[in-house]
Amino acid sequence: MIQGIPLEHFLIVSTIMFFIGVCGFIIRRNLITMLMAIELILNSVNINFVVFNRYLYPDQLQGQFFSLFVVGIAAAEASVAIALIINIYRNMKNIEVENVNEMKY
Amino acid sequence: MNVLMFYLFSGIILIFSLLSITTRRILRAAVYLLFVLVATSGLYFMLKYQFMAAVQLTLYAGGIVVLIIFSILLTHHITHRFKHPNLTKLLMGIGATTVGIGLVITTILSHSFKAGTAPELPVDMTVIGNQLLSTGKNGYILPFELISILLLAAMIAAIVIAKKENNKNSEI
Amino acid sequence: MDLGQFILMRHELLLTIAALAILVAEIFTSEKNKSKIINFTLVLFALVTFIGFIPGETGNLFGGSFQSSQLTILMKNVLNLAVLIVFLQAEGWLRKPENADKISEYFILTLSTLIGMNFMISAGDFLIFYIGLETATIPIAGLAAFDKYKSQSAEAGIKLILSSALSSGILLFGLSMIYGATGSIYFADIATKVQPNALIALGFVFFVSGMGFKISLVPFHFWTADVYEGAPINVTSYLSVVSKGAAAFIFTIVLFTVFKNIVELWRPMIYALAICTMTIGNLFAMRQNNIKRFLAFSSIAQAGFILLGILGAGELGMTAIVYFVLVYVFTNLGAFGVVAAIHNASGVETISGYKGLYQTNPKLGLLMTISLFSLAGIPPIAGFFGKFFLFTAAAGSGYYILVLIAVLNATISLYYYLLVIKAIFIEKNEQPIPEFRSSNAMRIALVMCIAGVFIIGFASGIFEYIRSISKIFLN
Amino acid sequence: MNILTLLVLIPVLTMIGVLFTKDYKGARLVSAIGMGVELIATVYLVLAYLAARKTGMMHEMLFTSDFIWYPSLNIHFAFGVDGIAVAMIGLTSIVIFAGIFASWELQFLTKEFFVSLILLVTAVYGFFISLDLFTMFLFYELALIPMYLLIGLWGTGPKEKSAMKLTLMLMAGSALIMVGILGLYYNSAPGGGPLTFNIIEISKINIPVAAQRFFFPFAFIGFGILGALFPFHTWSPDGHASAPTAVSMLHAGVLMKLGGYGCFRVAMFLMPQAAKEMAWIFIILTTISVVYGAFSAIWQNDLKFINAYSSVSHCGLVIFALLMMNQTAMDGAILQMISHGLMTALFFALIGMIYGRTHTRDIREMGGLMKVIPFLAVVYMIAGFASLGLPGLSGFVAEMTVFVGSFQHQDIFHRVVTVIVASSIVITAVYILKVVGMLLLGPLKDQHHAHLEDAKWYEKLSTVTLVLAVAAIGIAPLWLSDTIVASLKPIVTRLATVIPF
Amino acid sequence: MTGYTYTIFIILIPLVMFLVTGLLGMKWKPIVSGILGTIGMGIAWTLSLITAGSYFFGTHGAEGFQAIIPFEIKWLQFTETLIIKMGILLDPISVMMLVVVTTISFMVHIYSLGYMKGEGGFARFYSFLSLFTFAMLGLVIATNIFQMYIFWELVGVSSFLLIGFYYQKPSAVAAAKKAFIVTRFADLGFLIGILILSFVTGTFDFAKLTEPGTTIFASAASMSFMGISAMTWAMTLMFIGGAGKSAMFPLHIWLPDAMEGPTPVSALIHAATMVVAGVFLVARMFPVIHFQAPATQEIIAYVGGFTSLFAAVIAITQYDIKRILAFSTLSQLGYMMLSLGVSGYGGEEGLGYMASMFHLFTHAMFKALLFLGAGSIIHAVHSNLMQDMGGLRKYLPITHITFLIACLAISGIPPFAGFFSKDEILVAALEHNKLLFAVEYIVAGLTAFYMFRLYFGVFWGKDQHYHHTPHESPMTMAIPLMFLAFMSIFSGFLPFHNLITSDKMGFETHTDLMVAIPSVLIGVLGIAMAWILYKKESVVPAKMAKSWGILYTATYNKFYFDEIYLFVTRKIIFNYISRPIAWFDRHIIDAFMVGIGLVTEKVSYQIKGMQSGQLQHYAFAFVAGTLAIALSMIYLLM
Repeated sequence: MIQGIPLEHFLIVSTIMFFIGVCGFIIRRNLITMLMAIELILNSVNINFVVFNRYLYPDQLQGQFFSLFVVGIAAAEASVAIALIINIYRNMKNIEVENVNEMKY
Repeated sequence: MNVLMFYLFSGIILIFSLLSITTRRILRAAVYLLFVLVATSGLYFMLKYQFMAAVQLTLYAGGIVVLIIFSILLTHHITHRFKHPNLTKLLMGIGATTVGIGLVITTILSHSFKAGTAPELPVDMTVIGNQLLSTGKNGYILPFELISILLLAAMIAAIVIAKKENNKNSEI
Repeated sequence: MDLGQFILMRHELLLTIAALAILVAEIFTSEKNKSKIINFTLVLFALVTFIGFIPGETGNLFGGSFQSSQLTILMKNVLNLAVLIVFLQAEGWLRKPENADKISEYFILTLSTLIGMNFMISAGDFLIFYIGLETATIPIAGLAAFDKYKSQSAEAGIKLILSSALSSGILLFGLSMIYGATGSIYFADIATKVQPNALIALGFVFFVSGMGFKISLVPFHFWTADVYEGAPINVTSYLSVVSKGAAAFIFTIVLFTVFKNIVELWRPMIYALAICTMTIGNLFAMRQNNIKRFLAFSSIAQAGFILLGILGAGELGMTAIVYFVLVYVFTNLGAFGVVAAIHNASGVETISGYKGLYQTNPKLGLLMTISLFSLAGIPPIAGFFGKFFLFTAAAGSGYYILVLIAVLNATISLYYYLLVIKAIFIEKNEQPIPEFRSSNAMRIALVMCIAGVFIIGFASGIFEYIRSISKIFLN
Repeated sequence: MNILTLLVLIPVLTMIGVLFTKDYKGARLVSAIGMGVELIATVYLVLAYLAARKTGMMHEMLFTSDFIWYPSLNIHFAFGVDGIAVAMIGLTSIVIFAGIFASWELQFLTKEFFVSLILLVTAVYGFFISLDLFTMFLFYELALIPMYLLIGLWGTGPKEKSAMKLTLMLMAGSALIMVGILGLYYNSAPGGGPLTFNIIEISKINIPVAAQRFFFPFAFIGFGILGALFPFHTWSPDGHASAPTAVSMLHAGVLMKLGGYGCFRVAMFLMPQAAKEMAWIFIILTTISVVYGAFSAIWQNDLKFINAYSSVSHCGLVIFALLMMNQTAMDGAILQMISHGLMTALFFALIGMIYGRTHTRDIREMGGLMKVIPFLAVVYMIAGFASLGLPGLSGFVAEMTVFVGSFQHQDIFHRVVTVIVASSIVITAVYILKVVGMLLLGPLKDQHHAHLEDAKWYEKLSTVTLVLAVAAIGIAPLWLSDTIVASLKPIVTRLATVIPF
Repeated sequence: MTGYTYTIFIILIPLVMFLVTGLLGMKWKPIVSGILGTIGMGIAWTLSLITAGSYFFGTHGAEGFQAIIPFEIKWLQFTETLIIKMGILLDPISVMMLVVVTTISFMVHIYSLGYMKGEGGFARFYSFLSLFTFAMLGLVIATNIFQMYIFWELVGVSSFLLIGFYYQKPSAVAAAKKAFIVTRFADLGFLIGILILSFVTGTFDFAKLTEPGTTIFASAASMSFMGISAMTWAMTLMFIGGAGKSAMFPLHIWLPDAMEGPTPVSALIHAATMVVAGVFLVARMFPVIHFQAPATQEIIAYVGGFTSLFAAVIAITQYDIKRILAFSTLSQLGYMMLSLGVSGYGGEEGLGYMASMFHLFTHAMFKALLFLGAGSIIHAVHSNLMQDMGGLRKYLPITHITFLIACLAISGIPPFAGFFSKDEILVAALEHNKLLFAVEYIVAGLTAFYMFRLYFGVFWGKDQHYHHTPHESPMTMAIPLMFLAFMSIFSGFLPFHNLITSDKMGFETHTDLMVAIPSVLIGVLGIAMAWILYKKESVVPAKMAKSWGILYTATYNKFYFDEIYLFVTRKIIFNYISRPIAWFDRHIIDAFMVGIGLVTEKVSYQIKGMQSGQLQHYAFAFVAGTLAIALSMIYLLM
């Protein structure tokens, strides 16, 4: 065990973080906070990749690079999402997710 | 020391994650998110992935969070406080989360991870740089190019959505 | 590697060049000549599509990150063809004044998602796969919100981007587990290392739900209807045909190549998903009045049928899926084309608004009918063959009960397709949609669809060709 | 060119021709000519078939041709006919010929009407000549679908609902058939080798018994739904009541026969063991069908409902006889199909013509029409007599063959059900005479009907064609019966030689 | 043996006449059809007489009259052995029937020229008559049981058509329907009988079935159903068919109503020919019944006996002259059946058989005469009811005399034809069954009584005030009356015992005075009573009727059989079987099928809340779905 910390502990942390993100996505009332929850999720995934890379497969940097690209994509995603949120704001004058339900059933 | 640091970072991550999704002030949520991201980069440092940690700090903490904060400022009054979450959704969220955490952690704990036997690759900038531009196996030039298309497209998408049109009189 | 090898990724390169060309054209075109970009793009893309069909070499690039085979080339060609039809159909819509300043954006965004899909199809590792997936998704959110002053369109955009972000997060989480369990992100490595253990199962489920989002399998489908309804019709048709078709291709490829060792593990799961998807899709489609929403649910049900092919054994299943998607492209685009033509001319997009269509616009009515019959799987139209081969594939693996459920579901689907046909032919309307003439591009597109729908079934060579290259691909 | 290809080609050309016509007159003229040519082609086919048999061609199927369509799945365009198929084709040609003339005056979307009608017929021809399960199924489904528009657009009453019910129930049936066919396909080479959809090839091997047990009900019930097998017959009254004249004629006259034909050609012929094992279940169901349909008909007041229930009863007899699985009974079943096809088409034609004049189908609102429209009334009576099995008309021949055949079984069960089924001839007499008595005889009930016009030339042509066919079979049944029996021999032999459980 | 090929024309001529007059009759003057039909029938009649002459009086071997089949074709083949053939079988009874049918038919054809003159549908009437004659002839010359059944059905339908000739009259339509359905019901029995018989024997041919000492019944011995042997079943069921046609109790109800048809039709079909088809059937199957199903023969005897008594009693109370004749027909048919029922086989044992056929012949003559006479009366008076008649002897002399002859014949007064045939029946009955013999004695008296009640009531009694003076019928009607009167007088002297016997061998008969004298006396007694009661107008009958009370009412209403039948059909079959079935079909089965659709739609509406439009609900479904699948997959793994 590297530095005396078992792999599982990292994974537990990332898992909890992941599900906190999921939970946040489900319960938050605001589109931007939902976006933040997404960032939590992606972040936890990154931890996973990096930790697996470091602990189990340090012969290559696949995990690390994966996280790297995830970060990049997260940025792209966030930018588009924010543009869309602003678009919503322009159309509805607020960004409460509960109001975004014109189409249903 | 490492152990201590790990639990410290973990504690920060978990606590501020939780706070970030529960606080009723949106700006605070953004700040808590920033803490989480910074603590995460701390973990990366601990794992000796400095490059990753740096990217995390600059791109994530520096880029995305700033973007978020900007958008918050665009769409909210600072003093705005949320209503409490909807009860059904709260229950849904907590339910899914509990089950999910239980399931995943059980699975992880029950799995016996086997470390690879191959020799460790030193993580320095040369290696990272070489791999990033390599065209062979474990080379990342193709994703690198691809993501550039993605970023271009995302940019165009963001612009086309967000840009103000001449004939329309919008609020922003 | 030398430059000559880039011929292997000619589809992707051509598309990139096309996208850049449009960008350049946009820059050098004056404000009032913007609409000429449409003609330019149509010609350009027709060329690209055509070039795509020229046979070429196959092989791997970038250490296996990029794989090209006859089958993947065919898939890309199918997608190109579909996008060509979508573009032709979008012509009338783009010429409208409110879209005047975002013509090239529409094309570039669409092309970039198409590039993403092409990379996904050719992906040899999960990283390319993932980036391709995101490239194929994120810009579409922008497209969905293209009518940005319509709240429905904005809603569609935000729903799409947030759901897709969540789903890709979950998919990534799954990928991280698979990486943790197998130690590689390369398909070839993973394929040899997957074993039926809990961690892989978990990662696999997360992966499937992420893909299920793209193919809109129940219960990952909820965004579909809302987004389809809110997005502009030509984006909806793109989403419903190209995006879904590509996802189905990739899903099949990944399941058949990467996870073939745990086939016993995923079959029950696909079984259950297939039943849910077909049934729920049908149940929701039954009572829709908005035609786009209606088609959304119908496409969900169709996705359920695709899963039957996945359950089918090996090459036959693969063939059936590719064939079905090919048929589906023409069929669904035929239906969407009619919807778009009518919407452009009169703004009507409800089924009740279609009443009496046959009296005023018989050709469109007939075309819609044929498309819907094809969706329902009525002979001798191609849809029948598509479905039949899917069922044959599933039956080949012994899933007779599932086939029965599927065919009964097809019967339910016939019910709601008939509701539309009833509106078109039988029901009376005080104010039917007035007679109109659609643009030439639209006509070309519709003729392509109808020709495809009739030819594909009878020309058995297509099926046999797909079958032969599937065989090569899977060995 | 193969005569069978021609049979399918002529309607297709007719359809194209109709599309190019200008008005309703052109459309009906082209259709009539097309179907006239088809009738001639059919006569030629019959003669050619008989001649070929006479010269001693002993193959099961004649005029066969075989094009490979989907080689990797071994799907072929395989065509061929035996005596049974020829007989069914003859039936189809006669009924559609009469049907065109029965809808001579239709002026609402005439082109579309004739195109749909002929499309339906094309599919029917295709079905009867197919030797490949895939093409057979293809034509089967193709035949069902124009029905929706035909009823929904040109029908009367609650047409949309009925059309929907009919289409969906029949399509559900085809769902079952699909499973059956796929099951057959995958079990068509138990000893290894290429799988096949070809009926003749499958009939040469023995499908594993377990598979037969599983798939037989699917195939049988699937086809049985179209054959109005109790309790899946309820599409029939509504559908027939709402359909326009020619469609009712074609549907009851021909399309329902697809069910019986399929039951026999696909389900029983290819899965004989299971058929033997499970026959008793379906025998009970069809026995109920026969008696129950007849009793239901007594209580109806709508002419089309009466006829629809009578069809349930008669088609029940078809399947009943098939399940008896001996040569005579099966011969009777085929005869009954043809006979019922002709006379029910005649009935529906007449009902359409009467409805066109009186604008009601309720027998309580009419009466004494014999005085006013003697031609139609007399023909109606002939149809009625055919239906209740009067000798000299086709119904008698068919029913007697069925009864005698069914009674040849050695066990009490078969003979008792035969007696029960035979009792339907009395019940049939009751409702036929009830209708004849109320509708045609007695004093004129509604004075508005006093000046109705009797049949026009095209109506006479339509009905006389059918009457002649009914009478021809009734008076000289031997040639038809012999043709059928000759073709039944291999099937019966196969059924007889399978090992019973 | 092929010298009889011309007999085919006896059958074909009526068929051609039917087609010609039926299809073209509308185009001609009505009378052309009539004359054409009559001429055709005359030719057929002549041919029949020639056939009979050469068959009975030509040369034949020592083994009696042989069955000859001059013509036979295969019509439909069921199995190797079960083949329906169409052919002509000439043997004593069929030749005799040929004569009867063509004679009566010819007479009726002539008679109708006058009787039906001016009626609408004259051509139709003649075409139906031809159809009937064709069918009846086909029936009697059938070579096999199935051919017989075919023509049996055709006879039924032509009877339907003729009863319902006045189709605008609701009562006629109802009567026609009733006749058809009741006989159809009986025919079902016949059909099942054929099925059983053919199953047991593997043949339809009479030649094989009735061959003496045949072995085809060998397999029948072991077969039984519900404790009754197969052959008994077969023969009893077949007898039910015969009973339906011959209107035996309790299937008799259609015959009185059938009088709604034109009177010549009643004479032809419902007196002389069709109604004896049942008797003919039993005679045809006689060897089979006698040897294979003795129980059935018992039944036949008792049914015949009861019917003759029952019908005679009812006849006493009726006023409609045609109905009286109809019940009288029933009664006489009962005689014939009884006679067959008590007959033995071969030689003198077969007396009953011979007597039955004899009576069939004579009865055909005098009953046709009675009906035609009644037709003449009705023609003159324009009423069917006795109350409207009286003292007609002055106006209708020919009718009067011929009617009287017929009455005497039916009453069994020597030397008229009825005496001889009835006497043989009584002798046969006495030899076999004393009870039935006694019954027949009573019936003989009753017959004489009600016939003379009719006679006196019509031709004597009070002179009614007629709207216009009744006048004698034209010659076309008178000639048949006279011819038949002639036959009624002299046909009793025909040597039937030499010609028509159970084993085709002649035997000697003698008039048994011990039987004959009482029977004549009892006949005379009946006539006397009728003379006393009805010769002059008298109040006695009314008083008597009153004194019998309920019994009279019941008899007058034909023991309420019609009502019982109505109850069974209308109430039970229509209301309690058909209606619930129709209801069940619409409301249970159909509703179930529709219900599947409705439930689907209902479900569709119920679950629409799932698609709430709330992004977070979707997310939850997504996550929950993923977790659920993961859980179940991991569960499957373990």
